[in-house]
Amino acid sequence: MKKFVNDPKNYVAEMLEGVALANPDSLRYVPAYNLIMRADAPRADKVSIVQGSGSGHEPAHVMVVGRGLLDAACPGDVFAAPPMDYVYETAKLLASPKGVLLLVNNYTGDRMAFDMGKEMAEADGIRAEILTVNDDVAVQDSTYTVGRRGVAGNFFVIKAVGAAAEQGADLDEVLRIGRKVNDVTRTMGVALTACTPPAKGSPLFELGGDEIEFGVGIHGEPGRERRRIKAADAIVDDLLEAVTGDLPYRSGDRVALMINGLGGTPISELYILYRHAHRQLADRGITVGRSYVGEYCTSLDMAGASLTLVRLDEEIDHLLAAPAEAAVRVC
Amino acid sequence: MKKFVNDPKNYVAEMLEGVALANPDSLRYVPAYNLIMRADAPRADKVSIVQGSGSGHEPAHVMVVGRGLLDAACPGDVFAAPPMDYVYETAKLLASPKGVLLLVNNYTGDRMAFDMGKEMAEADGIRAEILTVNDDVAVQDSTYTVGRRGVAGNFFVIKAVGAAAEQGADLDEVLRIGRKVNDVTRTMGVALTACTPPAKGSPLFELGGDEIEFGVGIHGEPGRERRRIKAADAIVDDLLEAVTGDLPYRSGDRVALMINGLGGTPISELYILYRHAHRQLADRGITVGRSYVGEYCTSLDMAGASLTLVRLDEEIDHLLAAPAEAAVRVC
Amino acid sequence: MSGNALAGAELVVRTIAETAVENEKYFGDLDAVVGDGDFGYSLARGFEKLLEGWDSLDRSDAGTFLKRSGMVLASRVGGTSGPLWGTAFLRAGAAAGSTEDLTGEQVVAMLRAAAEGIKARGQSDVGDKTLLDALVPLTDRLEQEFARGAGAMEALPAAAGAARDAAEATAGMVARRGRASYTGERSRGSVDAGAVAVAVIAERISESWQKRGGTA
Amino acid sequence: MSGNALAGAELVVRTIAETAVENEKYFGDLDAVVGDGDFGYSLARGFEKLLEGWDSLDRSDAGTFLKRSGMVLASRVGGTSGPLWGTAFLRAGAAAGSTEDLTGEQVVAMLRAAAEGIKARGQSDVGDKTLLDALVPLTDRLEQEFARGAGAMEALPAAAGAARDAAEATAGMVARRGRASYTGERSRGSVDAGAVAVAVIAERISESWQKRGGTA
Ligand SMILES: Nc1ncnc2c1ncn2[C@@H]1O[C@H](COP(=O)(O)OP(=O)(O)O)[C@@H](O)[C@H]1O
Ligand SMILES: Nc1ncnc2c1ncn2[C@@H]1O[C@H](COP(=O)(O)OP(=O)(O)O)[C@@H](O)[C@H]1O
Ligand SMILES: [Mg+2]
Ligand SMILES: [Mg+2]
Ligand SMILES: [Mg+2]
Ligand SMILES: [Mg+2]
Repeated sequence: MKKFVNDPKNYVAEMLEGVALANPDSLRYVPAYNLIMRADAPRADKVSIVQGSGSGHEPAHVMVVGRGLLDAACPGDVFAAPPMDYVYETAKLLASPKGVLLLVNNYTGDRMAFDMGKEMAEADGIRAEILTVNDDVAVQDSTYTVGRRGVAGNFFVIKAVGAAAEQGADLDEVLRIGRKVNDVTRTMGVALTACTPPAKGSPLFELGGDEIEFGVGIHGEPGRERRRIKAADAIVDDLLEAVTGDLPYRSGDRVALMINGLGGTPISELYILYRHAHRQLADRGITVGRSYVGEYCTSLDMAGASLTLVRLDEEIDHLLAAPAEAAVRVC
Repeated sequence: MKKFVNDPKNYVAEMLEGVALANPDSLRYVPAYNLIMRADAPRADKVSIVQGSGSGHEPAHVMVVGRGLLDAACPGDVFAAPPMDYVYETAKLLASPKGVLLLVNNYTGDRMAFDMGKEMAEADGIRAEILTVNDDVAVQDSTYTVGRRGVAGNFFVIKAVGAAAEQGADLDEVLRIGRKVNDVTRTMGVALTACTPPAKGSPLFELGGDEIEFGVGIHGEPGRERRRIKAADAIVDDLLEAVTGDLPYRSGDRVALMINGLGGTPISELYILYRHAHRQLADRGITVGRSYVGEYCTSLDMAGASLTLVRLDEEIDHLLAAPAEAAVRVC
Repeated sequence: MSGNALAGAELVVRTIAETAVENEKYFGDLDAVVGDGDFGYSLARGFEKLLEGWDSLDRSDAGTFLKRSGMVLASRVGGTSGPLWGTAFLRAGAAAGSTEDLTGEQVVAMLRAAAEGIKARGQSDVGDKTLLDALVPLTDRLEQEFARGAGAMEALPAAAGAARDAAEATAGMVARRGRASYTGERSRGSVDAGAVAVAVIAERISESWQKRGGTA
Repeated sequence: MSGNALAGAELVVRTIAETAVENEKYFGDLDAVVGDGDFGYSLARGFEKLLEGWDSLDRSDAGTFLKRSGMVLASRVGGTSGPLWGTAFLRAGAAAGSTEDLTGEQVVAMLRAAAEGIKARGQSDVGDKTLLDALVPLTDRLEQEFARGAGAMEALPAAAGAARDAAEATAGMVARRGRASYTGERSRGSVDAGAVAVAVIAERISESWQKRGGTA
């Protein structure tokens, strides 16, 4: 396995230690619960914003803890939801009189852990609400299945609720905003290579030299279908088709456009994708009001990218523009 | 080739268009010279800071143009120095009464292009100075060869001279600061995989499943020697050995520590490297005063990392801490 | 099935734990085909945790022992498997109650309770291509065997065989739960990792039971 | 070498340009062994640029034509090769001056000037494992051939052969200039891309000259 790794079992713990050592003033690390939290959290005058999810998606979510973003993140192992205990203990540590918002990407494991953790926290008298993010248009037929996944678009929910909480909004208001942003956010992803979970030590699947996986999530699982590789512009056309067809986004809309790298794709390529997406949207009368190019939610070392659109209105625009700070730059 | 690319010949131009489209207010793009410049440059009260170099190192340098950093970057093709004309035209466009500082990573092609470009600019009455960056300790025996390469450590030179220029320092002073920072900056890199230049379409070299290249530069060329892969901590030990042995850095020193990703390595792994480096330095009595973890200077999609140390004093610390803004976050 | 209920529960839980730890790579590889490959890792780490605290688990009776085991899995193990397997153990323990000896019917009732727990927690059912598609056929067969008067020594291998057949048959199904469900039609053609794990575990329990030399 | 100097210069430059464009991949692969693989791309794009403006190049005389070509390469082509090859063309053009007919000695003087330009610009010399290690032996042989009275038809293939042998011999050298120099001892064992390019070009020029049917 070609990775910088010691014992794969310590992958997450060692990464978190690194994050803590690099940010000694702003962050606090609680090893027992894989917990990275703001040094100044919880604050009595602010709803605490918490997110779990598996590891392997960095910077999501442990490196997005900071002013105007998350108050804490408690990741599980690579691609595995955190144990219920982590959620419960995190909720206790972050308990604010204004309440705790638990952000959950829509996966079975994460939902179970957060549902149970929330119940236990509530039994302790902590006020908590769950907000489920599900922006992935690759998952269809959602009545039969577990519904859409939460993928890179969760960044916009985090950013908006983080800003609202920082401005003093109460729990109901923060929840309203989070749902509103989730409702106008859509993502579609494509992988050029499989990723290698450190504990597995080999790629999750094999792709031929000219094959790509279209409609992938962020856990290295194969996508909706396998296709032949195409020119970058043609891939963008396919992603845009899937995304714009879904909400839909219309001529006259103003949007935030995110090109998210899945981990192994250099930023030069992301800007090549961005270029065509921006122009194609302009051709449809859709204005890109805010641009996000870089890594927001990854699948370890997977080469690939996802495209996210958020339909902006004045309220969302204002929240996305609010100041924010984290271990890595995300805005 | 598994890349998001259209015609490889347009790789650089399309990336630059993307950068310009994503930053319409702060940046200006001049296609004829591959030029990305600050929209408000040149300013009469400020030395202009300019850097060239090949493409394929993004975010270096076109995404590091902005307040407190570069005023302009004019990259060449992938891994190829920019033509002399680009340098000359860039110097003309950025000509400030306070002068132009041309930052050059120490490579033959870049030095030739900047030497000639500077001569031509001077013939037009433009005041310009060249500052050569050469932080790579992998290159030995420098009397016989072309000397040390400029690699990821160039970020610290950019940051320091950018801050000094922003604060109104004159050209001599900016040059003094740049040389001073370069003198206390050392870098060593290691590659886990080769990279694939888009025009070549296949990896530059083949590495076995358990092989790494130790002492690599940033152009995808093989390194000082091929070694067997080791645990992350052991690789950090080797990098630290090469870097600390060179300046040397001593007990009691305060340093900036950078773990730079080469393009294909996820940030989780970079933090695993950071953790051990930080601790090892502490064991030697060296305090990490400033931390930098992420991609600063890459080799396309190469998996790998470099470790940079900068010996801090009050002046350098202050300049590194100064505010800065660019298309991607670097501070 | 006769003999001391607690000893039986201990043997079964220990066998499950050891099987999970030993098959980490195999189960993970099965999950990698259309899932995310973490099943083996999650299960192995989870049961390792259980084994770490093995000696201090409350052994008041078989039911309590199973419930404590379930608590460790449900609360301290991540992924989808922690809560699902934990819930299964909790429910089985509750069904066992404080009985000292377990009848065949009680064992079947415990397995039914475990399956119902998984269904509730996972919002899933037979036919969704999950471990339920091995666990439920296994339970059905065990019930039949006991009903026709077979003892454990005979019933267990038969039930393990049913689980194995059912696990193999998941290859023909389309996943509607778990990470594999996102690949839709493409999940057809490969077996479900959880179902195979149930079959392997059933086989191991059956063997252990023979070795232990249960009184039929 | 006789005939019209400008026509000769045009043929030579055009042949170099075509050779560079046609061998983009080959030259790039050679540079990838211990260098950064961009040599073929840089050279091809550079000479494409030259060919784009081909018809509008100043053709007052051979010297001017070569100098203009060199200007395009030196100023508008990136990498190490743009300035080096541009300087070579500039110096060769300066050495040619406004002569109408070129003698063998003049051609040799032009090549010497080109090599000296590369040495000055690249701070390099024979023995550093660069294109100089093919260009200088080529020039030496050409000088010998002309000195013993050979005509171009005979001298050119001989010089091309010398360049080829010299280029192959670079495999035994350690690079001290160019990107390959960073690998130190490891650069031994593979030929220098620039030197091979000189050999290939020399062979092509020799062929073109035969085809054109120069008057010996
Ligand atoms: N909702 C569910 N209900 C029942 N079993 C499930 C469910 N989701 C997954 N499983 C079972 O768990 C196995 C995968 O477990 P694991 O890899 O830990 O979860 P995930 O799918 O979240 O990665 C599947 O093979 C399946 O048997
Ligand atoms: N300083 C130099 N002097 C003379 N020739 C050089 C020099 N540096 C490189 N070369 C020649 O140029 C070739 C490589 O060109 P190119 O790939 O464009 O440059 P780079 O080495 O900067 O990537 C080498 O094979 C060598 O023949
Ligand atoms: Mg999982
Ligand atoms: Mg080069
Ligand atoms: Mg799984
Ligand atoms: Mg080269």
